[in-house]
Amino acid sequence: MNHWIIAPVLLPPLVGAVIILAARYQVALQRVFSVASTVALAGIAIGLLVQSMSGQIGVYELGNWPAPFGIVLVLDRLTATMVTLTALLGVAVVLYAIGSGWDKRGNHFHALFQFQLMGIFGAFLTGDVFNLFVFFEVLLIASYGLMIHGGGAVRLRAGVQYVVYNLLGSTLFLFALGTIYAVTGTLNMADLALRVAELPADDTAMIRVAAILLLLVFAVKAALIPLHFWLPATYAEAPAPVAALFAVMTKIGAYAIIRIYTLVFGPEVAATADIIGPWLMPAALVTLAIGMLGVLGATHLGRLAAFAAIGSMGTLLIAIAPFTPQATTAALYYMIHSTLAGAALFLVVDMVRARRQAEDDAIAPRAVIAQNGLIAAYFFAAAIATAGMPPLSGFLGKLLVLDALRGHDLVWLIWATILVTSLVAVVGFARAGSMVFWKVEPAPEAASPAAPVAALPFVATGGLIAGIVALTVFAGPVTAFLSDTSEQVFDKQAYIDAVMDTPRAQEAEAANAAGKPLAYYGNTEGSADKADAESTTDSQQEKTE
Amino acid sequence: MIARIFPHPLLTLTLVIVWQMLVNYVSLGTLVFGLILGIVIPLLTAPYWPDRPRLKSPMMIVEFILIVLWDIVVANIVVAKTILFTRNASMHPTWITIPLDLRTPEAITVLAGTITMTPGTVSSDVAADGRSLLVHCLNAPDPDAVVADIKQRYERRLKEIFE
Amino acid sequence: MSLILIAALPFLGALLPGLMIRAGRNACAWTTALVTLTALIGLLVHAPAVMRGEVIQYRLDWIPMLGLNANFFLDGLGLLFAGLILGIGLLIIIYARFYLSRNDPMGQFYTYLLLFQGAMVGIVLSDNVLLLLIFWELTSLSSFLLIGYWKHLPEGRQGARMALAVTGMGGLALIGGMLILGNIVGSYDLTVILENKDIIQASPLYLPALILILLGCFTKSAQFPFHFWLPHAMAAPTPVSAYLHSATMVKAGLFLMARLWPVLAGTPEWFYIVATTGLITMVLGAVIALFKDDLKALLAFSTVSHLGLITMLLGFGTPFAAVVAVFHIINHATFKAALFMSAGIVDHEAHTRDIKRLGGLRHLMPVTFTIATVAGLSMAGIPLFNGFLSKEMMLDAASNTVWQGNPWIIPALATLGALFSVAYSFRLIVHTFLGPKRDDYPAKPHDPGFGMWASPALLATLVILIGIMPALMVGPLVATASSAVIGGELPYYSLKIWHGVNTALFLSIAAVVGGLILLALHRPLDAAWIRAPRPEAKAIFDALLGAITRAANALTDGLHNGAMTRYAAVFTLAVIVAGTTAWFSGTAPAPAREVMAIGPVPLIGWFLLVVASGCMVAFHRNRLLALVLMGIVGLIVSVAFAYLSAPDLALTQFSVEVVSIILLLLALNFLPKTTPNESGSGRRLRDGIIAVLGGLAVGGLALAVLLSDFSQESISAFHLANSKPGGGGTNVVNVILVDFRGFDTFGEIIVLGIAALVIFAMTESVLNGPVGARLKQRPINPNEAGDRHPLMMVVATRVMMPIAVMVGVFIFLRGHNEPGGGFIAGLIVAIALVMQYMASGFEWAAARKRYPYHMIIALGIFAAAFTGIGSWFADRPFLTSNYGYFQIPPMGEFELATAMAFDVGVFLCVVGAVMLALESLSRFAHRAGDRPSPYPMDIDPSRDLPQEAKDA
Amino acid sequence: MGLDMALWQEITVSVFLVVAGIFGLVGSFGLLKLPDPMTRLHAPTKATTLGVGGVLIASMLYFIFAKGQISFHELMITLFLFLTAPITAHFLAKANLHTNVNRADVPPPVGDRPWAGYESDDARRIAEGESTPGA
Amino acid sequence: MEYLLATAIGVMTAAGIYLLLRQRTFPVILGISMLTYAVNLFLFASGRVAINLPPVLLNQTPTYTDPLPQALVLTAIVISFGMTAVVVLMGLGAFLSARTDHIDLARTGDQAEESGK
Amino acid sequence: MILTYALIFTTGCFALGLLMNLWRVVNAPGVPDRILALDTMVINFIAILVLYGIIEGTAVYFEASILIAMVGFISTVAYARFMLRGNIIE
Ligand code: NA
Ligand code: NA
Repeated sequence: MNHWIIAPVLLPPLVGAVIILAARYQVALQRVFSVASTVALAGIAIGLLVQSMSGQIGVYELGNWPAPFGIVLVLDRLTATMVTLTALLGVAVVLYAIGSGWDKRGNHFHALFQFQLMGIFGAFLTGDVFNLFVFFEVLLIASYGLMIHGGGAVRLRAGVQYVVYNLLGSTLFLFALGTIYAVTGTLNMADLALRVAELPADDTAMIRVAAILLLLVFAVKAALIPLHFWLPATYAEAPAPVAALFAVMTKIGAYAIIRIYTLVFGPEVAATADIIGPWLMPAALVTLAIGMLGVLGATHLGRLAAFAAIGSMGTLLIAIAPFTPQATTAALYYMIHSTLAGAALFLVVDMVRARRQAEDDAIAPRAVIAQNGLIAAYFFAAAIATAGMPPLSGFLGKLLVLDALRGHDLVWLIWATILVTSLVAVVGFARAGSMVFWKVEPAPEAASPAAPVAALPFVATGGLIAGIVALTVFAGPVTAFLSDTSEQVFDKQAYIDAVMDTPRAQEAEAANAAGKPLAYYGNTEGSADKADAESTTDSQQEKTE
Repeated sequence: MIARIFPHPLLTLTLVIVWQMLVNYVSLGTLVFGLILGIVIPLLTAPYWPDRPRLKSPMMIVEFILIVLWDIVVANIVVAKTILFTRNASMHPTWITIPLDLRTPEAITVLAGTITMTPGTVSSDVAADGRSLLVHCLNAPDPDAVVADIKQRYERRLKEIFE
Repeated sequence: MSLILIAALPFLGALLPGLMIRAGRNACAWTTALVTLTALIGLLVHAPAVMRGEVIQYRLDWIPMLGLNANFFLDGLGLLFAGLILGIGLLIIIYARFYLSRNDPMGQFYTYLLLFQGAMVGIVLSDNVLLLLIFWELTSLSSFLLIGYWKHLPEGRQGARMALAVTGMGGLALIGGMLILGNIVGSYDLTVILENKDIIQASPLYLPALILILLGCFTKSAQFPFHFWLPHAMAAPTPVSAYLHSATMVKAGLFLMARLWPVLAGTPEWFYIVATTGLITMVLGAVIALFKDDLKALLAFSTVSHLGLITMLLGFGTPFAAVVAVFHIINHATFKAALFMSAGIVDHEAHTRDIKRLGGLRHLMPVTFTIATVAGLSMAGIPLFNGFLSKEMMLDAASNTVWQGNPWIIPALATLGALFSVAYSFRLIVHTFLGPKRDDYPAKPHDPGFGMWASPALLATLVILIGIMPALMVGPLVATASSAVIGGELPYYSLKIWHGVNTALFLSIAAVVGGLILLALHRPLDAAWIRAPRPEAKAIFDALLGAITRAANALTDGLHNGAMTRYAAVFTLAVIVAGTTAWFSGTAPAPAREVMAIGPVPLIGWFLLVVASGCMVAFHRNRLLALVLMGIVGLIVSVAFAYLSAPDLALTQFSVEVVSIILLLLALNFLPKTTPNESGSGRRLRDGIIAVLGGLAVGGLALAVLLSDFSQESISAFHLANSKPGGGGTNVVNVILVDFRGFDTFGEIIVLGIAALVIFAMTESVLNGPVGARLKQRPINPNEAGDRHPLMMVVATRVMMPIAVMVGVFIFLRGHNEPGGGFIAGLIVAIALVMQYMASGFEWAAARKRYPYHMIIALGIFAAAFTGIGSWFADRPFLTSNYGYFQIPPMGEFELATAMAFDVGVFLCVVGAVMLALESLSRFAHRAGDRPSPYPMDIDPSRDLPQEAKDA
Repeated sequence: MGLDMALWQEITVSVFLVVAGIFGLVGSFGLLKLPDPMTRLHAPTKATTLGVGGVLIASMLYFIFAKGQISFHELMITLFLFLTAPITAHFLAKANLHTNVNRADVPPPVGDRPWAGYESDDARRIAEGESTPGA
Repeated sequence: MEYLLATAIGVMTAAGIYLLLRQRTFPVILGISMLTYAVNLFLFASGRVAINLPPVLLNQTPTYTDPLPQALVLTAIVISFGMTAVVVLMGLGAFLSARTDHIDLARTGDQAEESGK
Repeated sequence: MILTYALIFTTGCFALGLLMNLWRVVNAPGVPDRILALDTMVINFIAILVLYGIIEGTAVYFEASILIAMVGFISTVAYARFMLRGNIIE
């Protein structure tokens, strides 16, 4: 039995538990555990990615209960891609957190970081909507802790808003799940796909409500206007490595939209056919516009990076909205890109903060910072990546998106928005960069804070930028893989078959047909009851009911 | 040795009885399991109970309980009458101070609890030196009689039981 | 050399200057020059073949899905431009070595320069429009870095941003145009596009594509009205101005127009847009140039003018004009680069570029004077210099062009442009070099060393050589390049000095004479010019950009101003609107389920709930009362769960309620006790309406749910059927929690554990900061009652706690079969512990704690995880459970299930998490000077007994 | 409900129920009717004792009569109520003493120290410092 | 019965939303708690409701209420308890650090000291 | 039959009691009165749950009653402590 699928969900909490048990007061030890775990996760993730490349969909039936009765984890190309992206980002983030000393500014950074990873991995891997909720909560609550890591009045107040907003999101999620269960009587995504497709034509109102509520839930995560309001203050106030990790949190919303609205409420499902489109594309366009205008208008680097994140989500959702394989390929490419670029941007911003007095991140002339040239170069790279300027992957991603939307009804509006907002972002980044790195004031020698000398932050940030470069250079193979990925995403029958047609599920069906309960544990004979299964073990006495 | 296994034998006994009541039937199995829990739980919670109360006259407990139950019924009727039929203006709510002869916290607690559970009186505070109990009476035209009654009916017996 | 290598060499080489600068400035410069030279040689190797008419190609798949491939091709046009870029680049590199001062970071300079060079070479060699776009935008980025190279100069920073904004805008328009073009043709390969003139020009998308592409070209080539950025880019070091803003980058727009000439030109749209723009730019640039006193500004506007001239020629759309355009590109590159470098030398030596402060330099800088004069005369279009030839041909082409049926307007304006061109060229020579020597130069000027004047001298030589024997020098090059532009037969033309007496000659003479007159009248004209009101492009641009930036800031900061109340209102409204729309756009069948009768008790419960909720809203400003009311709502909800056949939920809800209230009270101790009335009635009305709408929507949905049926049988039928045989338990809810959906539970206990960790970490960080210090020093509240740890409470707790623990064990053990389980048991035990904390105080109880709560949480996670992992050893998935019935003699038969071990994990996590959270919270109250109480209760008369005995 | 009960059994159970109902209601009514917080504190004792007590006895009897099974759970409930109700009342009385009661109306204790609720922490420390040297 | 339950859910939602829109953290937290009650009952109702049919197989009744939503609600209750605990403490920490419990950031008059008592 | 009426009567009494309690919670002169009313409510709910068990003839609801009886007072004590000292765990 292949247990690797569950490793990403299981390893982090165990390491987290070890950290709080054994290394509560030793930061050095925590770092060792955390880095080891994160690197191991990256390895596992790559292994899973390779495994997924065959096109086979891996299914892991937790508790040996087949779908839809138990919870299943599903590994296809999409989930493997997301898991790998997260794991690699995690390595950079944890290294940065250590190198910058952020992890020492409060308690439990590494434990919370591990739990955060667990939540993200779980959200990607699960094939069950309620389990998705649970992992959303895991990743959220860890993110609450990480967001306020280090404390401070402003951060705490922003943190309260973040939590309250997400509590609303979670409440909405439960409303959506209740509605879904009330209509379909199931929670498994594949089973949902089957049941929603078979809904009678005169009974669509409730499932439509469920579909739209669920979209709004994911829209909160994905920072889609008008449900994005949690983002600017949160990202701007969160500790940098956390903000960098959050770059992938918004993508969870995007992932969930892709997954659910291709598999369950796909474009061909009559009941919910026209429900997403009219909302998603316009909202995505506005999101992009607001995000990039925010970049232009930002007065602080933190806000600039946060609005850039919103803008990139706008672009991403524009690519998702048509729900076509080609556009989805573009979306996936852009998703990988914007995760790396967004994270790099936050880390660069933090490098500036760390070298300025009082961690000031105003876009205004200040005393020249240590290592100005190198950091400026990093900022330049992250900025052109984020703004979508050549030659980095942001440009390729944007071209892919533009190209994929050629046939869309709103093509002119979409193209114009993407291109004009690019210009806005370019101008905004140019203004910020020249103001921060060029227009410097002479350094008052005594007052400037001691420059951090650690190389690790540069390595971590550089790693992300190297990732962007690699994504650019190897855009061919990457897009080819992502093209296969989105093809698999749109082949919902394959997904359903993989999840619903396992040997265990066949046993359950046979048992059901025979009117007997499903054999459990050791027995593979089909519809035998528990007594038969246990008759072989002499240490355990059976109880006849 | 025994003290180490049974830091609070009375508690162990109580727990065994509680277990029986919880599982709602008596068998050897439940008894044994109840006993195990009755030993383990006091051991686990022993730090929170640094000193051990002693019962001097266990038989008196039954008598005490019966008296209290009877008093509760009687007092209930009296108080119901007071609530329903006495005008608020003609009620005589009073505070009374009961000087305590009891010295152990357990005994004082039981006394205070008893006073509260019999309708019409509520024990409200203890003096800072633990020598007096403040009781509020719903309708006590003769406060001294109440004091005497409480000391006679309850405190005397509790003194026998605990001290 | 492979084409991709030629394009890549400068990029790869860009890494070198940064490294070589450590070896010295010379090493740095020569390395850079060597890189360029290598690329140039690599290019020239292909020259013979290209001259023969061959097209060199290189193809490499990059993103086949997108049609973006690293395809390069080299034809005449590419050769011409690549040669210019690399050749002039080489000269500039040498020149810059001497131009840059010791304080300038040379490594950076050459890095940027090579990046730019690579981008330019990439543009002219690309055989894929998307690839071309990448290089195109790269030139914008690298020129941004070069213009802003002197970062201490505000003009440099502003100029860089302006250039980036304008050319970036054009670049994005170009992206749109190219995508449309590719869309029309079905390929992004240039060679394919170039073969599809008919399809393109017939397409309804031709005009949008044309406009977008021209926007890109015009901005890059500083055509009116986008010309204004170019003079401001002159804040860059002179080598940059010479290279980017005369010879190469600004020609990228011309290149692209030339490149796409075969498919885009020849239509009226093309003619009117391109020729008109070019004409206006030519005249306007020339006029302004005449009145510029800054040498570089003068040259910048003359560049604008010449770019306009070439644009106009391309716009004519005739093959002859295209040839002239190509020829003038070569000529302009030579004389203008030479002029820029000369201006740089003057600036470098005299420390000023202000013509009004110069004059008479002829005596001090004869070499520079010679070079500048040669180049200047060429710019003026004086015979024997190459500028004359192409100007002559331009006037010829112009005189044969009809604009809107008007045959003289174009020749007249073209002549006017040439006239001003003569004037400013002569002004440059006369006012800088001629006249008497002055004694007030900011520095003592003299000719620089050979290294610095070698490059312009070489160019000046070319100016003369081409001017005298054009056919020999550049004839083949012009021919191949032109045929690449035209994409067909070359028209008749001849490159020679004397074309006979024709209209062009008369126009040319008129221009020279007129120009000299203008120069003579310069002083009064200049005075008039200064007085004349005219729009200042930079001011307009700055104002516009500033306004947009401020508007963007106002919009985004205004929208995201941290007003959580608004965020929440928007959220709620969005949900209500979306949900309602979705409902009413679908169809709902008639209610399928029968309604249950309403008994009086549920009715009263409902009434209580509604009243309590309403009161909570009405009295929410009294926080304690609101909390009490919330407790009542929670109580009713718990009882409702019990009533509606959910005993497990009732137990859980009630226990959670108790813990929550303790938690909220602990917090409320430090919070204000009342909420001020801050909302006006309008605000309250608005919120009330939103609330009522939300209530209606949710209530309606709930009713719809309750009155409808599942569309198919619920999966829980399976759970009911398999709970006992498969999960070994009769409490199906518990079996679902620990077995069927144990993974949910696993996540859930992690959530609790994390919550506790977060609370702990936050408490630490708050209390270790200034807030903690403040709290420790806060005064004792005089309103506190005495008796912290009342005797009755302590005694009762001593009995209650063990019993409560026992109840917890009971609830835990029976959970698998009857209502109960690890969660509830954990909550009960936690509450029992809280009871102890409340009775005897935090310090006293915590001192008696045996295991840290962190550890209990961790052990809980381990217990749950390793129970799950245990099933791996039976080759089953995570969390597969097993159970069996055991017989131990006195205790009878009992069941053990692995799910119970999992439940132990749940139990531990709940206990640990709740206690860690409460313990953290209670630490806020710790005051400095508080001593831990040595006794479990404050009053204990039995303590006094021995004392009393002594007294007696 | 299982109705294989004799009439006398039914009547017995019913009597306990009715008595319980009356006392329970009187308790809650007292909460409304009685004049001041301290007197109101007396009212719920009825609800706890004869009110819920009567219901619990009725329930026990019912399960014995109707189902033939003795249920101890009612006893558990009673035990908990008897253990906890005095504590609650005690605390509420202290709260009343603290807020609603005029201190002058409260008679002094017999010793020289005040009622525990009226002795501040500092005063207590001083008093204990004198009486218990070890503290 | 169904009408009672649905209206109760609606009323609690309305109360929750109103409190959610207040300007101080404390009422907002109470509002979220009310929403939590409402959504838990809603989720519970998704299995439809029944009286005296607890999903405990000892009962020997032929039918049971739907156990699955109960398990889901239990999970939801516990999770929202954890969330509430965190937000309560964050609200407290924010109040103590910033000396205001305004939930809106950057309001005028935020700097004014407010008493915790 | 008698039992049925008795059950209805008693349930009605306690339900009525609940309404009175709620009135007292909302409309009380002081906080201790509210807490007292809340505490009484809890007790009345226990009675109603036990009565419900008799009506339905099931013992499944006893756990809820036991639990409420056991831990219900904690919140009352907490409120009172909050009144008395502000800090409920010290
Ligand atoms: Na992001
Ligand atoms: Na009493």
